[in-house]
Formats: sequence, structure tokens, C-alpha cells
Amino acid sequence: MVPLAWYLILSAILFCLGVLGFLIKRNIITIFMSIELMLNAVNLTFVAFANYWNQHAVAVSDKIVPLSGQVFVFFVMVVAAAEAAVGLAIIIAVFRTRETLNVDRVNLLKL
Amino acid sequence: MTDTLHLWVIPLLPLAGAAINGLFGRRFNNAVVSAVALLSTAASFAYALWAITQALHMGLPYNRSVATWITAGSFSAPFGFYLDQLSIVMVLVVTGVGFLIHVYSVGYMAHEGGFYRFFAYLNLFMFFMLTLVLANNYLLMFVGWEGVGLASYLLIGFFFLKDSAADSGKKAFIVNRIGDFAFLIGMFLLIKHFGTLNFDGVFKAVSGMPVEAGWGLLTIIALCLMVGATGKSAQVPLYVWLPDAMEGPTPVSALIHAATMVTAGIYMIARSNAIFSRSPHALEVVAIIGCITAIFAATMGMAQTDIKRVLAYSTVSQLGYMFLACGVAAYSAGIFHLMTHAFFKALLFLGAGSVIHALGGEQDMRRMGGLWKKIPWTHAVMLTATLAIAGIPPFAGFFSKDEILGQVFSSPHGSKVLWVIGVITAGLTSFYMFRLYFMTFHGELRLGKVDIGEEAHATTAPAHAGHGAAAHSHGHGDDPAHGHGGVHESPWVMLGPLVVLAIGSIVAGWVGIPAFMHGSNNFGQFLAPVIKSGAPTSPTAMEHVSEAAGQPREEQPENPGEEWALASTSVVVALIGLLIAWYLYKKRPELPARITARMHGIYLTVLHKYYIDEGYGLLFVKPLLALSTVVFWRGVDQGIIDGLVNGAGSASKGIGGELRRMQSGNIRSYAAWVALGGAAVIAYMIWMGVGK
Amino acid sequence: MVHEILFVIFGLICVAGAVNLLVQRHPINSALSLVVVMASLALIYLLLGAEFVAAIQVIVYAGAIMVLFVFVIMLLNAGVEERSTGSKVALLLGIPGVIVLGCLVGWIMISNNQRLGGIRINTADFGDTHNIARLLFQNFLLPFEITSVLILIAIMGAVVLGRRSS
Amino acid sequence: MDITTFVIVAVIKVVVVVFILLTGVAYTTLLERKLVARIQNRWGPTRVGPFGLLQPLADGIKFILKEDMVPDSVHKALYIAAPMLALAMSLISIAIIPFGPSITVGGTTTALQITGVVHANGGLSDINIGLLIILGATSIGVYGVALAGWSSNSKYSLLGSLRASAQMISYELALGLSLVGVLLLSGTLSLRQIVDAQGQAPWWGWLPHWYIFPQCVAFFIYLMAAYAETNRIPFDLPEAETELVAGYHTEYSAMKFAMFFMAEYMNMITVACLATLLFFGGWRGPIPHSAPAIVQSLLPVFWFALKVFFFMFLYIWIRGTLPRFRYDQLMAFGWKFLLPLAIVNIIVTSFIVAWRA
Repeated sequence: MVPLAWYLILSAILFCLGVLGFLIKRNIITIFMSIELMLNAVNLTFVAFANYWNQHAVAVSDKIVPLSGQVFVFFVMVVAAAEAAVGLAIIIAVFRTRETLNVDRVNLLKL
Repeated sequence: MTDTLHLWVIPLLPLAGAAINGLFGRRFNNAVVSAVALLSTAASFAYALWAITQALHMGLPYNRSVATWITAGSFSAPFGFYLDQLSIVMVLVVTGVGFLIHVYSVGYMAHEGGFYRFFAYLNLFMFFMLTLVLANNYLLMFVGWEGVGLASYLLIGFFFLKDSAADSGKKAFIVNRIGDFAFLIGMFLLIKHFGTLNFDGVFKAVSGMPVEAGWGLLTIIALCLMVGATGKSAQVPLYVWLPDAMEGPTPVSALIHAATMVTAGIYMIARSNAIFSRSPHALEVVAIIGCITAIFAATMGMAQTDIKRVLAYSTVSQLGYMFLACGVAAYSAGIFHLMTHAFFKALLFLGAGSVIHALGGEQDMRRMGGLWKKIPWTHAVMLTATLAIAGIPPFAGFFSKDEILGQVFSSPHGSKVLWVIGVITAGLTSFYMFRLYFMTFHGELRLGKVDIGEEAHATTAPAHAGHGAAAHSHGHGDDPAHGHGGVHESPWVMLGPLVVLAIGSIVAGWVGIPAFMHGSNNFGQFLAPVIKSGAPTSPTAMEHVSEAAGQPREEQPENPGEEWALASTSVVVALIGLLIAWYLYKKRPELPARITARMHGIYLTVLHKYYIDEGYGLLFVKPLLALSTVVFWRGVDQGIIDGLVNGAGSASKGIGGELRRMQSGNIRSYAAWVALGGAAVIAYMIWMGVGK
Repeated sequence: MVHEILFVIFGLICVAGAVNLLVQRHPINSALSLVVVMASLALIYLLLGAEFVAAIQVIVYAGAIMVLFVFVIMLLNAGVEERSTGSKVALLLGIPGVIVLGCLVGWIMISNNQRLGGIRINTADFGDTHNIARLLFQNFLLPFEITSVLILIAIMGAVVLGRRSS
Repeated sequence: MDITTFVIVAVIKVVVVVFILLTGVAYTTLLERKLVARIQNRWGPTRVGPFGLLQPLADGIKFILKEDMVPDSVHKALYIAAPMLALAMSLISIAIIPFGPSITVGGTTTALQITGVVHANGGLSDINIGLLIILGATSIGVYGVALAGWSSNSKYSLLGSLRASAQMISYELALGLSLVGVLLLSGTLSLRQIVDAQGQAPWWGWLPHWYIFPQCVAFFIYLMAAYAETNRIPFDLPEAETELVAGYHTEYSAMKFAMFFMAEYMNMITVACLATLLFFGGWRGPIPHSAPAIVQSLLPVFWFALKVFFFMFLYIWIRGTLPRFRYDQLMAFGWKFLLPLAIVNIIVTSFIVAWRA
């Protein structure tokens, strides 16, 4: 019987670490990974709440579709995949022109 | 008959004319322009006639709101039009005389530049004036009030290339502002205390109030309105703009600065008679101001040598008469004089214009003389008008002026002193008018012979130069008989209106033949409802009613002998003035020079209009100028306002420069801002108690 | 009891992996630590009884997306990241902001711990693939189709971007 | 049964399975060498033991005794971790495979599957997403190859690993999609239930109810994809000796190399098991009811092993006969042929299923 709060706190910690990574990492690929980390943290929240509502749905409201949280995780993953595809393509394109992966050197707001 | 007669058509027709001429007139030739202007004015005159007949059938007053203009809380000001006896008179005068002057202008302005502009302005003036007299609330009236001020400004500065003209326009505008300021305050007081500006509402509210013994609310309001009226109607101390207004083309002087606009103040006071009748003090002030203005302007008129300025001062003086009439609660008499004055003063101006036209732009009377053979028609009509204004029976001026003097003498508001001054003024009036007449039409033509003394320049130089320029712009054209070379009669397009006006200035007075002459003061009867409706109902003021209403005598028996005495007195005085003028300027033309030499100081003082302008300059203009320069221009405008504007500019520039750093293109910085924002949002939500 | 212990273990692994992601200076190490995070997250999903999600977490995230990352790192032969200080804002404002954010959220959770209650694992039908499939292809059919279109667009975009501009 | 016996039984099962698996791997290598030799008209290993039967043992000893050298300028941790990862993943997937229904030894009944459980009522069940776990394991296995190539910091290795992982990812799609047809028919992800689904009455009374028959296209796709997944000829470009010395394990030697080797062969066995389970009815086969209980419970394992062996044989046979693809041909084959074919197969199958339902 794990408290829901634990899952949420874990998710919050992961999310904050992701943001932190975004802030302190210079390598654009690593920053991209930090984004993925944040997405995962959110997924954890989704699943946790899905299970939570699945157990407490009646108590709260009958409007809630208990499993929808997992479906949202599914969507998040799809979006993450698309994002990874495009983002990495962009990174490659940038690397071709700038010859660097350091975001501090890629600040001209153009390719 | 239709139950709604679309009164808004009356002012809108001239507006349409003004729009057409103003917007497209540049491409039209003069014929089209004048056609548009005349048609629009004539149409509004005709429609006004039809509407008035309808209204008379339907019963007065006719009051109809066309649309809502302003609605703020409980206060609302509609586009409403109001037609009662008073506005009927005004509308007829404005449209009628206005139309005649339009016709005259076609001939007079034929050779001027900016023909279309002139008529556009003139139609615009008609629009605003009609709005003024037809409005059913003070606010709409004020719109017309300001509008005619605007039109007058535009028309005085019509020859805007001349500094003197432009300055005169500005002077008129600014001096009027002072009056309008007071008018506004009066309106604010009305709103504050009666919550409305509609005539009905205000007068209904006022009619419940007793006559004020002391200086009460009504007195304050009345005084404010009165100051506004002094501005518009050129009364002491705000009359100074009117003489300079003569810079404008003569028809403008005739229409705006003699016949119609300057009488707006009188109209306003008569319209507000309900308020004035309840505040004796205000009435006293009005009467005194009118009286002073009358004699003051008359004396000044005596010394002027510029023909138009003489007429200007006489206008001021006559307006003083009207004020005096209103001041003794003889509103109908005032309006009566207003109407007759509209006729003969317009006639005088147009005649003077005709003379100037004939002499190719000469305005100085000392260069004229002996014109009666050369321009007989003009001479005839000018003589008629002069007799009328001098108050010689049976011309129009006699009846109205006699009515006023009679009222001043007998009205409880009036007094003998005022009456005496009025009579003296009548004498002076007749003197300077006949002086003008003799100097212009008798003796031999002194055109170009007399060199004008430097003191004369003080007054006539601008006007002379002024119209001189205009004259030269049209003077020597295709026609060799034109200009200085040959004095010639004006074309019929100008003479026609003169004749009509002449007839008017003979018969206009007959509508008000008082009872003791076995007439029945029809005019007074006609206006009675308006006056009576506004008259005080409290028993203490009951006896004023008949007086205020200007009722014929049968209501309160008075001995016709006294009436006869009064009338004859004024006539005699007028004749005396006539004789003096004849002796000085016809019999012994050299005398005046000696007299002026004898009493040189006084003469100069009068010639320079008692140095009023200079006094104002010293008292108000220079300090204001200094104040504006130092405080408002250097301090407020350059310091605060420009400071604010430039400060805003530089501030936004600086802020932008700072914020630009945020757009570093460094995604980590962006992420930092986002994180910060997220933290702020979460903190705010917690603070708001979300999740508690 | 076992449930809590497992959760704590995997949670700690998650956090450790995430921290390692930040600490490591070579992107490939970060990538692998992220894989670790994802794998342990999958296990936490199993603890939540969402086995299907756990499986696709492993297959899609760890197996596909992260492989893509590793690919790119290999392809670009990304070296150790240089410690350039391009953004002071990130250090001066961002990091405190993040810390505040985390503290606030954590505080909310802890303060509401009792009200939220707990999660048992004995939910038979919870992670069942049939239910999820039913939900996905009935209730959420339209979003599902839209995501497929999104994927298509993403593929095309990736192709266009990846092609050498010659 | 109580927890202790459960643990004991589990441990026993793991040990047995791993032992059998490793042995199988070892002898698969021998089989390969022998068969290829025969195909190429050679003898193959004959010296070590009778018919060279001890050859695998010798190889193992050689691998163990060889010096385990780690070149300079490799990314040490990953260089060491990569082969372990590869091996571990292939081992994990074995844990999901069911070999037979259940066996009763000394009163304790247990499923012939590491992750299978026997309910009190004698019913059997295993992980309900077993197939997904196998796919996940294989997809994680890609890391082993990729990291091996990258960490050994050599161009051959890098290119080989790039090829390998690209190829694996590409063919994973085809693999997964080819399984979808079977899943549609069986309606479950549990391997055991899939096998049970194939236990229904034969078609027309004589044709066994195996999914190979309705899903022959899917089977073909699966076979191709499986070969590519396991980097076998004709898809063994990652270790194409003629181009890149030995692909991603160029720099590996001794036991690490052996790990890759074993991982590869385990993957072969795993995909062979999967093929058996998904398309060939798993352990189904004629079982005489007159036979004793132990035989009855072990006969399914025999059938299972037989089918798996058939697949292994097929592997080696193809290796002995077919040439190697060119890389672009490989990718084109995977993306432009197998993938669309799998999708078409899925559509058709789903229509049929919907029509039947």
C-alpha cells in the first residue's frame, strides 16, 4: 500500500532534475534527454493517478474513465517519439552547419 | 398633416451644401458652387416655412427628439429640435436674411479667390446657426454656439494670407472662449441641480422656484449664461473682437457679425427668460451691461472713419439695446429689435459693401463723398437703413427701439437712469449714422485727394490694407470702369437683396405697432406664450408677468400720453442727432477738423477706442503670454509633457534594451525564465489555497 | 510491505539514474543513465499494475527512442561537453526557481499525504491490455488517429531535415 | 505450494533451463560447423572426441583460458558492460518461453516454464504480456551491440555496430508487425495461451490448428526479420568479415567475445522457440495415452525441442547456401518490402477476424 504522494513526489523529483539538467547541461543532446526525463516523470504521474482513480473512482466521480491515464501515457510516448525523431534530425542539421553541440554556441536563433 | 415634421432637415440642408462645396467645390466653377450654396439655403428656408405652418397648425411648442446623443447615467442629451414662437422668429430671420446675403455674396465675391471655400463656410455657418436656434437642449445649442464661433473664425480669417485677418480671427475665437467658458459652467450648474439640459426639463424645474431675493443658484446660473452671451453678442467687456471681425468679407460681417450670430446671446437669454426672470440681480447686471455697452460703443462709433468699423460699433451698440431690453425683462422687445436690427443692419453692411465695391475697395469715409449721384440705388437703400437705425418713424428701428425704451422706462426692472442713457444713445446713434451717411454720399468725392492722418492709420490701416488687398485681387480685371477709375453701381445680384432688405427694414417694425398707436403689438402677442411660460408664478412676482411678457397696455391701464411723450422724446433726440450730423458734415465740413483739434486728447482717446485693446493687452494678454511662455510652454509643455513623451520613449527603449537580453537565443536562459515562471505560478496557487 | 520496499528501491534507482544523467559529462553516459531511469520506471509501472505501459515503456522509450539518441551520439561522435558559461541567468535564476518549485510541490504532497491515500496493487483488470485497447480504439480513437498523423508528419520532417542539403 | 518450495522449484528450473540452453548453444555451434562442412563437402571437426563431439567443450576451455585483453582508448566501463548486457538480454527472453504444459515431480506440480505458475485448481498461467517482454528484451539487446561497437573506439567496430543496431531497429518493426497477425487470431499476448489457442480442433479434421497455415505470410516475414535480428546470414552485415573485420566485436577477445557469441546463438534459439510457439503450435504433437505419466509430461518438450531443432537446422542450412545482402538492399528489403507486406497482412487478418466475429 504505497501512498500516492510517494509516486507524485518521485515524479516531481524526476521532473525537477529534468529541468535542472536543461539548465546546467550544455550538450544539446543531453538537454534533449532532460526533456525526455521530464516527460517520463509526467508519465509516472499519469499512471499513478490512473491506478488511483481506478481504485477511488466511485468515491470521487463516475465521470472519470479509470484507465485513461495509461492511454495518455501512450499518447505522451507517441509525441515523445515524434519529438525525438524531429529533434534529433534538427540536432544533426545544426551540427552539420555549426560543427558543435554546445547550445551556448548555437544562439543565433537560426540554423 | 404629418405629426412629425422633420425639423432636422432645416439645418442639414446647408450642411449638405457645405459638404458638397467643401469637398468637391475646388473642381466646380463658380456657377455650380453658388448654385449649390443658394439652393441648399433656399431649400432650408422653404422647408422652414412649410414646417412652421405645419407647426402652427399642430400647436406650439413642437418638441421632438430625433436621436439620442449622449447618455451618461441619468443624464441624457438628445439630438432634439424645439420649435416655438421664439425659434420661429430666429429661424425665419436666419434663413431669410441668410439667403439674401448668400445671393449678395455671389456678386460680391465673384472675383475673389477661394469662392467655393467661402460658400462652404457660409453654409456651414447656416447649419450651425440653425442648430443653435432649433436645439431643444442647452448642450445641442452649445454645439451650434461653438459651431457658429468656428464659422465666424474661419470667415473672419478668410483672407488668411493677411496677418491682420488671421489675427482678428484668432482674437474673435479666443475672446469668445471666455464667454463659452462661463456658458459651460452655467450648463454644469444646470446639470448638477436639475439633472438635465433639456429646455422643458429645466424650465419646468425652474418654474417651481420662487423669485430669488438675493444671490441664489438661479442668479449664478443666469450670470454665467449672461457672460456667455456677452462673449457671443459682443457686450462689454468682451466686445473687442467684433470691430476687428470686420477684417472678414463684408457679407460675412453682414450675416454673422450683424444679423445673426451676434444675436445668439440675446436669443439665449430670451430662451432662458424663465431663469432670468427669477433673479432680479442678474437682470440688473444684464441691463447695466447692455446700457453701458450701448453708450460706450456709440461714442466710439462717432470717431471712426472706417465705414465698416462705424457699422461694427453701431452693431455693438444696438446689441447693447437688446441686452438692455432683456435686462428689464422685456424679452419680446429685445427679440423685436433683434429682428428689425437684422434687417437694417444687414442692409447697412451690404450697402457699405456695395459702396466699397463701387470704390474698388476703399473703406475710409474721408475718401468718399458725393456718391449719391453715382450709385443711386445704394444711396437709396443706405438712406432707408440709416433712417431705420436712427429710429425715425415709420421705419422699423423706431418701433423696436421705442418699445425697448418704453419698457425700460416703465418696467419695474427698469429705471429712469437707464432710460436717459438709452435716449442719449439713440441720439448718438442717429448722429454717427448720419455722419456716415453724409460723409459717404454728400459733399464731393475726395477719392485719393485727402491724405489720412497718422492717427487715422491707427484704426483704419489694417482694415484698409485688408480689403484693399482683396479689392486689388478683384478690382482691376477685365472691366476698365472697375476700381478707382470709375465709380460704378453694383450688379443687380447685389442690389436685389439690398432692395428686399430695404423693404424689410421699412415694414418689419409694423408687426409690433404698440397699442397707443392704435396698433396691437402683434409681435409681443406672438411671443407672449414663450415669455409667459417662463414668467414667475409666485404671487410676489405676479405683476412682473405682464411687463415681462411685453403685453400691450390694455392689460394694465397706463396713460397713452406718457407713451406718446416717450416716443416723441426719442424721435426728437434722433432728429437732433441728425441735424448735428448735417451741420457738421454737410453744411460746414471743415468744422470737425477744428473741433477735433480743439479737444485733441478726448478725440484721440475715443479714436483709439479708449485704449481698451491696449488696456486688455497690458492687463491680460501680456501676463498671460508671459505665463504661457514661462510656465505652460517651457515648464509644462517642454518640461512635463515633452518630458513624459520623450521619457516614455526612452524608457521603453531602455526597457526594451534590457528585455532584449532575455532574447539571447540561449535556450538555457529561456528555460530559466520558464522555470522561474513555473515556480511563481505554483507559489501563487499555493498562496491562493489550491491543494489545501 | 514488499511493495513499499520495491518502490523505494526502484525509486532510488530512478533518482540515482537521473542525477547521474546530470553529473555525467559524456552524453553517452547520460543516455545510458536515462535508459536506467526508464527501465526502473517500467518496473515502477509494474508495481502500479500497469504491465502494458511498462512493456511499451521499455520497447518504445528504452528500446527505440533512446537507441535513436545513442545513434545520434555515435553518429556525431559527441565528445565530453565543455563547461562554457553561456547563460548566467540559468544559474542565477533558473536553479533557485527549480529548487523552489520542487520544494513547493513536495511540500504540497507531504502535507496532503493523508488525504490522498494509497495505492494497492491488487487491481486485476487495471493493466489489462484488452481494457487499454478498448479505451484506445473506442473512447480515444480520434486522438489515436491524430497521433498517427503526427507521427507521419514527424517522419517526413525528420527525413527532410536529415537529408543533406545539396 | 508454500513460498520456500516455490523458490526452490524456481531456482531448480532456472538452473536446468540455463544448463540446457548453454549446452544447446554449444552443440549448435558444433552442429553448424558440421553441417556447413557437409554442405561445403568437408568433414568439419572430427578430432576432438568421437565425431568431434567434445569440440564445443574444447572451444569453451579455449575461450576461458585465453588472455582477456582490453585495448587502450576504449571506453572501459561500456566495453566491459556491453557483452554482459547482450548476454543478459538474450537470457531474459528465454525466461518467458514455455516448453510444455506442466510436470509433476515428487508431488509438486510446476509449469515447464520459468515464469509460469500453476494455480491451485491445476490451471496454468504465465505473464500476460510475455511476447512484449521478449520484444522489449531484444530491443534492449540492441544496446549491447551498439555500445560494444562504440566503446571499443575503432572504426570497424563503430560501423559494424551502427549497421547492427540500425538493422535491428528496422527489422524489429517487421518482426513485431508480423506477430500482430497471430495476436489477432489468438487474442492474447501470453505465449501459453497462444499455444493453447492452437490446440483447437484441426481444420477439416486433419490439418493441425497451427497459425502457420493462416499466417504463412506473417511466418515468412517473421523468419526474415528473425534472421536479421540475430545478424545471421544472409543478414550478417554487422560482422561482414570481408568488409569490417569482425564488425562490432572486432576488438573483443576471449570470454567477452564468447559472450557475444553465446548471446547470438541464444537469440537464435529464442527466435526459434518463438516461431515454434507462435506458428507451429508449440509443444503440441501426438501423445500416446498409453504411455506412463512422466513420458506423457515430457513428450511435449520433445516435440517442442524437435521443432526448435528444425529451425536451427534451417538457420544453418540457409547460412550454408545463401550469399550476403548488400546493406542498402537489406534496408530496402526491410522497409520497402517486409514492412508493407506485414501491414497488408495485418489488415487482411483483422478483416477476417472482424468478419468471423
